[in-house]
Amino acid sequence: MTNTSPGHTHQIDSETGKMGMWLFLFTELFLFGGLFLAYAVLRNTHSEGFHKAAAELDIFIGTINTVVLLMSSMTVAMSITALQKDNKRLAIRLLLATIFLAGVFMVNKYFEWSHKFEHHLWPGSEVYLNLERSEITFYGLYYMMTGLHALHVIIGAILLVVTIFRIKAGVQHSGHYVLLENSALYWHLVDLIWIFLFPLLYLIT
Amino acid sequence: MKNGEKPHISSYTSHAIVLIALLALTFITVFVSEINFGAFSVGVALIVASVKAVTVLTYFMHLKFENRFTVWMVSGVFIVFALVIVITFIDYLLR
Amino acid sequence: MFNNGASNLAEGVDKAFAFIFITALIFIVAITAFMIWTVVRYRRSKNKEAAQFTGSVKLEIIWTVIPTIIVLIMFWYGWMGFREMRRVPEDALEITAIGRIWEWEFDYGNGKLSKTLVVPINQPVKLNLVSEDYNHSLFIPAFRVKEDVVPGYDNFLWFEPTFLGEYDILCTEYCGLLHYDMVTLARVVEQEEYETWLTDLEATGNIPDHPGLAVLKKNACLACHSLEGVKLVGPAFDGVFGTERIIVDESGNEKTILVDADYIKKSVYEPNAEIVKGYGKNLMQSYDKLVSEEEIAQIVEYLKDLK
Amino acid sequence: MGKQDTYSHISYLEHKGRFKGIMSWLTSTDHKKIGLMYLYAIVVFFFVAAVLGVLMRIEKMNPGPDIMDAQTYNGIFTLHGVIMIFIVVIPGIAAVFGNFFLPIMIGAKDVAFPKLNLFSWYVYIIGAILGVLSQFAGDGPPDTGWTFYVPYAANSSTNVIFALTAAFVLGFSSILTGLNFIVTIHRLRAPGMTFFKMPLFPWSLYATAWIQILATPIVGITLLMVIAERVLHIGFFDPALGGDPLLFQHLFWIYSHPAVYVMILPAMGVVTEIFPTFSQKPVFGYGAIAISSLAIAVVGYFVWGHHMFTTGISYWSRWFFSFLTFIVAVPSAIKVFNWISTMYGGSIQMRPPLLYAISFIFLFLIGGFTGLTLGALATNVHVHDTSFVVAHFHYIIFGGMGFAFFAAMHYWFPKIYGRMYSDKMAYIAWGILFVGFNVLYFPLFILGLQGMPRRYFDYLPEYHNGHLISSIGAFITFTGLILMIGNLIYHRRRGVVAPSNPYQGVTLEWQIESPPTHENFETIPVIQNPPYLFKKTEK
Ligand code: HEA
Ligand code: HEA
Ligand code: HEC
Ligand code: CUA
Ligand SMILES: [Cu+2]
Repeated sequence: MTNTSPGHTHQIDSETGKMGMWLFLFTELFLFGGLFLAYAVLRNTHSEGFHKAAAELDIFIGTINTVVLLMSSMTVAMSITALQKDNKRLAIRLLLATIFLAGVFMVNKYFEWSHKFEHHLWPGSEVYLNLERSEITFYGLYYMMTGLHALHVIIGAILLVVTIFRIKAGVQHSGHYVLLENSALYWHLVDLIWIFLFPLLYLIT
Repeated sequence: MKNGEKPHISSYTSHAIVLIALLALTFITVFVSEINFGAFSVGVALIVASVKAVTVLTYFMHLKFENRFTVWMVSGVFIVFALVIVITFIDYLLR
Repeated sequence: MFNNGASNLAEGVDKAFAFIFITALIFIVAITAFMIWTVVRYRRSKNKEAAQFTGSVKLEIIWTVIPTIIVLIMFWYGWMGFREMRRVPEDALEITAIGRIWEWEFDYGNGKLSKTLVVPINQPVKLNLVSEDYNHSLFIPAFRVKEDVVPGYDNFLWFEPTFLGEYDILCTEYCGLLHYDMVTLARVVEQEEYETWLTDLEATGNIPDHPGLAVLKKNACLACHSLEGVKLVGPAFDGVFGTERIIVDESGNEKTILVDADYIKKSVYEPNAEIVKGYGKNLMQSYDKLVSEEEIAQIVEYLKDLK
Repeated sequence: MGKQDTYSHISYLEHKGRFKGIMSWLTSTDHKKIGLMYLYAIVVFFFVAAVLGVLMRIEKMNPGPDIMDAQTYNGIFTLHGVIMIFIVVIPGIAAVFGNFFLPIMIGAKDVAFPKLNLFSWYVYIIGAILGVLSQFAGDGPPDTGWTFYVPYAANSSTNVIFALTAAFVLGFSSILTGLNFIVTIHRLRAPGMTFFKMPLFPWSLYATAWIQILATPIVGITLLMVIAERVLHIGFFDPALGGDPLLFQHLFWIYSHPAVYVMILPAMGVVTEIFPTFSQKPVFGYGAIAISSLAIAVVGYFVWGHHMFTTGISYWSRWFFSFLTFIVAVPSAIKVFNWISTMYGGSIQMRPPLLYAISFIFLFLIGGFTGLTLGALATNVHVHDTSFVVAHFHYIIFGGMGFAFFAAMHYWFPKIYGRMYSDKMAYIAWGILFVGFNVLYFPLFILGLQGMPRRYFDYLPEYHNGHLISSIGAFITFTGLILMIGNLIYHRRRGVVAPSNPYQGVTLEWQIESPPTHENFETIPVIQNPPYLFKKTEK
């Protein structure tokens, strides 16, 4: 981000930009934090139903998605290294790989959700409302948490696309790459949250 | 960078090693979840997840090479969140 | 406090209040007086040169430690008064207090229901709090007791009334339209009087209601619709079935329609689609989650007979 | 790097950007203009909500329905609460005076992210408009109270979703402002200004900003969950679907208790600036005041349960929250004692800002001590959700944060507009306001102790006298406020031209022109001394 007000003709230096990003990540963390807290509390009161409902989730897809996200986290981290070493082409390729992996993640998610929808299991549906109370709660959390997470995947991917264009335009280069660093940080956050979502939703049966 | 200090450049191999470690941890949790540890299974899963999270934070997110203050902030924030959970559970567990 | 406490718990509450109140009074008066004095004494016309000291560790410690001690004492008083409120004696008389929009009901067991709370003097009473819909809160100012009535939770409170008389029971958790009207009485009577009262209390809870009436009761429809021709929030129910009504639909047009089964169903599921003329919009909420079609049929059956 | 601007001595008010007229404001990233845009928006919304407050008082003058029905009353206190809390006092001092003076007081030319700053203002306006729209769109004014307690909020047929979204959007704006301030304080302090050479108003903003960042997202997600619950019937909170109504209250207060410190901390910062200036004396106990702000922020984060003492939370949970509630009172106490000691031995010039600051302390004391009454377990059971609570928070928000806001308006008025207001009018307005305020709210304490619940459209006849007195107080307050605001508005253009330092203040904002230029400083100052040094150090 450049700054137009006079007296501030410099670009925002990387420390400032990065600090802003970290603070923003904290708010994201607490946004999900509220959901994690709700999860903890509701699981405490409905542990039976949670076990039962969690068993319905597909561990295989969940694992694949975990692997995909971890890999994408690595590619985006490598992309910073590449840009630092002035290897623009590699940096862009690594970002493209990251976005590709994000796509894979979303496709998996799509299959997972549409599988549920085929069974008429979406929030508010007849089937849904006729489940046991505790299962309703679990699925509510499941949809809300994975849905919000998926939204973050999309935002993160868009951010990465923007970054690619900025690198192409030469605005982000080995001497100045706050945007790349920040989008990478954001992307890692997406990964970080999934690291917790995965065991909580899929594994604890 | 300020004061002309050189930013740390992590090597490609170090990133790859971190990934391998993370994948290994993932498979361990999936594997462990198949065995039933009863009440402990949640604990085990969460501990592994925390280890993974710390790994991502330190290496991928460069915390290891950031200034001290950022590290303090991040740890502080996690502590605050943990306290919120603990305090809420003073209510739920002792009811 | 401002009305005398009429239960054993009042003492603990009033003591804590007195301590906090007196401390507060001393501090507020002292600090205000000090401020006025400094402002007058050190006014610029008299004191041209300001002293330039910047602090004192000793004072800093004093006014950290002393308030800490004072607040801990306050905390202790509060805790002691509160501890009593959670220690229910073994021999307490158990009554279930039911909160629903917008009335209280007290269940004395064996189907004996009463709209007012009647309790014998000097007898510990435990109220088990049950909500049928939203959050309510049962508050008896004279007894210094209050506890929320939360759906899905087993809350309770207890007290031992120490004076004869009638005391207000209020709802202090906002619960919608007639929250302010969710008021009833607690009557403290002699033991004998209590017993005769209880014996005379009809066990209405045991006579099964018409299934339609049961649905109306369960969903608290009667909070707004009377069965005796009185206009409450909504129109009275007796004699509606089969009569004509002027209604206003969503685009504001007036129509005359006949009250039949379909109209009643629509009134329950989409109350805002057709408003009876003279009544407000948005007062009645949709019951599509809460009342099944089967139950509507029962309501209709009931309303048919209600003349 | 970049081109070097030549310094022009044109005030920021006349500074020409790319656009003219109102657009030059709406597109400006100048922190001063953004601060003023917040000010105007907040004042407008304050009037709206205040009029609603007066309407409630008129309704309650006599028992029985007078000028409205119960549904309208429920809608009115909801809107009154939502506007006052989310639109007026939470941004309040931080967004107005924080934006305007934080960069100046730390010797910076702007905040760290000026565009983001402008963006947060737009987010704020969108949120505010949504809040107002909730009254007209859809199914009628929301009637849940500003606390949105579920299950009622999940079932009410009114337009709750709009109000929830509005609060969510406003929270987002508040987060961005907080983020901006933290980065600004860390990165843009003038050379030589260490953290402990920073004035105390920035310190209080720093503590506030951390709360904004770490607490607001929780309420954000909570409101989203209620929306999901309403739209999709997900069972988070509604027991009919397996949810937990107390979970909502936990989540809500995890934010909304810290939010009360978002309101009061900047207010404390303001009066901390005022006392030294009018006493011509360094602030007493600089370190203690700075650290106690952080202490309030940290401890205050964990006391949310004191709003839930009677909901049936566990015995030890009540114990714990009550205990911590008393602990947070101590840093507030420390501040009060330091303020009054700052005046001791000074050379005190009585001017309107000081008068407002002193009345702040008085009213804050009453609000604070009644807070302690609420925090004690036994007494809370009696007074929870009665008008005692209503009186407590009006004393501490309106009397505390409100009076500090007025103090700040008078204190910085000459700097902002380059004109002086009339002192005489300010005193008269203060007198009426102060008397009216106490007549308005003090009776509510007594009513509450007698058992008058809050959010009651009507009341039992025994509470009539108190309500009548209180309603009369509302009119007096109204008169006082109009006089005060009128005085300021009138003299904004017509007042005597103000010198650059009318009160002999020593913090950086008084060292530059009035009104400041667009760039604030001709050259960025280099700081050597602690902030409140009224006499040279070398004796
Ligand atoms: C600016 C906002 C603000 C501030 C700063 C405070 C400050 C405090 N509040 Fe208040 N509070 C509200 C706004 C605020 N509150 C609101 C809006 C509500 C109602 C919400 C709703 O339900 O709608 C509320 C409700 C509320 C409740 C819940 C009531 C209920 O519903 O049952 C409680 C209970 O503990 C409480 C306590 C306190 C305490 C202990 C402080 C303390 O921080 C006060 C500390 C200050 C002092 C103690 C005075 C100064 C000290 C001295 C001069 C030194 C001497 C002191 C000693 C010797 C102890 N408040
Ligand atoms: C900043 C916070 C704030 C402020 C300042 C006020 C100010 C006022 N409030 Fe407050 N109030 C709240 C925050 C606030 N309120 C909150 C959070 C609630 C809880 C809501 C809930 O329960 O959900 C509440 C609830 C509440 C109730 C309780 C409702 C109930 O429980 O039944 C009442 C009742 O009397 C009331 C009255 C008033 C009055 C009379 C004022 C007055 O003092 C207002 C003073 C202002 C004026 C009198 C007029 C101002 C000037 C003008 C309009 C002039 C215009 C001039 C020009 C154009 C130049 N309020
Ligand atoms: C909050 C108060 C309230 C509650 C509770 C309520 N209603 Fe109503 N009801 C109204 C109002 C007001 C009207 C008139 C406006 C309208 O037609 O929507 C009304 C209208 C009706 C009508 C049309 C009556 C006529 O005379 O034409 C029917 C039938 C009805 N309600 C049934 C019910 C049933 C069944 C329930 C419970 C499951 C219920 N109501 C609960 C307020 C309420
Ligand atoms: Cu029931 Cu309020
Ligand atoms: Cu609080």
